[in-house]
Amino acid sequence: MSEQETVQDGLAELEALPGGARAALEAVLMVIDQPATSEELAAGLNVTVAVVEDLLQDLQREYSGYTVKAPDVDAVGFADASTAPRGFELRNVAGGWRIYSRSDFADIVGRFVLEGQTTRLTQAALETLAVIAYRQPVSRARVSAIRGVNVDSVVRTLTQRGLIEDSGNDPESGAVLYRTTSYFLERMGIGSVAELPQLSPHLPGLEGIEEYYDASRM
Amino acid sequence: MSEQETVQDGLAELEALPGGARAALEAVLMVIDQPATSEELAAGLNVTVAVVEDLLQDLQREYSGYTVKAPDVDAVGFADASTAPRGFELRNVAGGWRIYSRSDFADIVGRFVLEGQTTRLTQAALETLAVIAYRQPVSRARVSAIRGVNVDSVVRTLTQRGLIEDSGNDPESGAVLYRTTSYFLERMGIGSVAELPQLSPHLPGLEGIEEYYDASRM
Amino acid sequence: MGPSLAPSTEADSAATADTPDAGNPGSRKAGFEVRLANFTGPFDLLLGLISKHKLDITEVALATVTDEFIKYIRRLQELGEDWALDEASEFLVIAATLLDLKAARLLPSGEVEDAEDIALLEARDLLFARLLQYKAFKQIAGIMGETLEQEARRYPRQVALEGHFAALLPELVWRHTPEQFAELAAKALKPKDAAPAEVGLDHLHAPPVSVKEQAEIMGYRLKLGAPLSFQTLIADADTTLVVVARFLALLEMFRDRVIAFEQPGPLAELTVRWTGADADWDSSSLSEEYEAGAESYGTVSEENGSE
Repeated sequence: MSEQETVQDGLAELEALPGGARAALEAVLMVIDQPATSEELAAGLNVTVAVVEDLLQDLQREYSGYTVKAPDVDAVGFADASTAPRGFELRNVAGGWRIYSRSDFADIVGRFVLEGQTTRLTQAALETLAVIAYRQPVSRARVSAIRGVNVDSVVRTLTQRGLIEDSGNDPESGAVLYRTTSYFLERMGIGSVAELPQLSPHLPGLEGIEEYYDASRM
Repeated sequence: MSEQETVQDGLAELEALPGGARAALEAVLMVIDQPATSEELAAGLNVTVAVVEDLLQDLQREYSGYTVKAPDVDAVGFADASTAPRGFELRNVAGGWRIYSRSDFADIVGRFVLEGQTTRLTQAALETLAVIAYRQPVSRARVSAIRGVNVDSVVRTLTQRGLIEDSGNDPESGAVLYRTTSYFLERMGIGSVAELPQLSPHLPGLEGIEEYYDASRM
Repeated sequence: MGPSLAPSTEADSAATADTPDAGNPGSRKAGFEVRLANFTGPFDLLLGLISKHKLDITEVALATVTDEFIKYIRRLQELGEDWALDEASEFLVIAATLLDLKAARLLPSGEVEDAEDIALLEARDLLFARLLQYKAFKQIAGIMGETLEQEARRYPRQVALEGHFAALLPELVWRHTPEQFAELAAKALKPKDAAPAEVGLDHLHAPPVSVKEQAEIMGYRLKLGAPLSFQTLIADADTTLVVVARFLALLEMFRDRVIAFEQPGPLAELTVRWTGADADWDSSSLSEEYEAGAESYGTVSEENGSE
């Protein structure tokens, strides 16, 4: 049996279940406790990545209040419940898919979910996090130099919060280097650090200094 | 203002949100870990228990494949996506409500869960378990502070593996406290936590360690 | 994740509280205006002009800026504005950078004769870049803070594995004896000393001159009471490095508000006077930009912000 056939069998098997492949994917999304990539989901469901990605997009649209069949629904003049947004959404963050409660309901959900509530970061912590995010991997000393203050305790807090992590040592100085974690991406709701806002528009009158100061990193 | 009025206000407020009260209830059900009673849900949503119970039944029916408007759908001869069962179901277990993956997909979900599982604890999991064993009952935040890293996912793994369990809430902070289980004792081959070897021989200069952590307790 | 079911007003307020926009200095700074002989306008604009070389830092009387700022802050406090402290600490950070910048610009910049001079010139450009960078990161931090807050309104589904799935998990391999486990615990529980950030290499190139040590000397002399000129204070300095260290020490002490400068005009004689009410001041409160170990400079800006 070729691999292609196996994959096809997987899909056929799923479609035979009540609710089909889409419901099967939903069932898997119910038990994951961290973002799952489309590859992982495809492997688990025994279908191709393309199939899973189509299904994920369908679900995402449906949860947000538009079914794939919206035109038909309009045509029959019947506003079905499924066109209203659901209380949850499917998002692709930190390279994986995961179900979140919709932000409109944050106040209500917050009454039930005490933990995982993170206290707001201080301005100092935010600035340190920003420097690490844009300069990673980076040593404490370098972050200190940029911020003009000692950042040891802030770095400790950020590490404890799981927003940054040790990424080995600088080959020259031996200093511990820090980088942001995938949890950081999750908290920012982005797929990778490349999606962070551009730094350059915030640097005024930069001509020449950029190359001078940090040619390789801006 | 009478209590009745307050409750009515709560419902009107919810209905003003996208997706209405039903979506709000869904949002809560989707992210709670422990089943919630209809009383708890009603209190959190600020509506009456009767309203919540109606909504719960609606949702339960909808997830199982029948929308409240099923007869209309039949009338227009159009099988909308929302009439197909979803991959999850709303179950009332031991008086509490929670969303679970639908049992039809147990095989698929089981396969997915097993994939990528190892039979060995990671070093991070072992160290976290050790801290919990010797400091129980202890909150995740405190374990985090001791280990210097975020331990959320490791604590989940250890709970899943039945090595630690929830032992109530800290009276002050409300944080969940963890302790080791009898399965842990079994795996260690000891009768009680008191039989764990004393730490002192392994830790020269341990005196004052309690104060050290308690001072910076978070 | 072990959500609790108890409705909590505290969690509620944490999720909903509005912060005044902590990250955007533009919106908060709008209130403070600098009035100098050669410049009138908001503090941000002053910084902008300096960074664009349209205003020479050496022409800016920082003492005037500071005096005006203190007046401004007092006015805010009288009006009961609660963000006065935020703005004050932000001002300190920026003013310190300006002082460093000014220090670098004021150093004799004649002929480049030796490596030390080159190092000083580079330091000046670095300070410049640092000021710009700092401002950029501050803005970005504001944007990140807003994003994090928006995103925190979404709660991920991360529930415990249902019992029947958990039962499917393969049995754990467990090879630890209680003794090995205790050893592991001892290791995990040991207080972790902050690892040294890096191995300092500076001492390989130049004899170390401690700013802190120089600050102590300056402090001792100034606490005697009489105002002293900068010339007097550096009269016994045997190397340029000591002069630089003393100047930096004075800037640090100024930042600590224990001394005041008087200078009738650009390049005129600089007089230093002890103003610290606190006779106990010592150099241990100095920033560790130059020395490792202390935390004091950190505390002002570390703890302010949006909380």
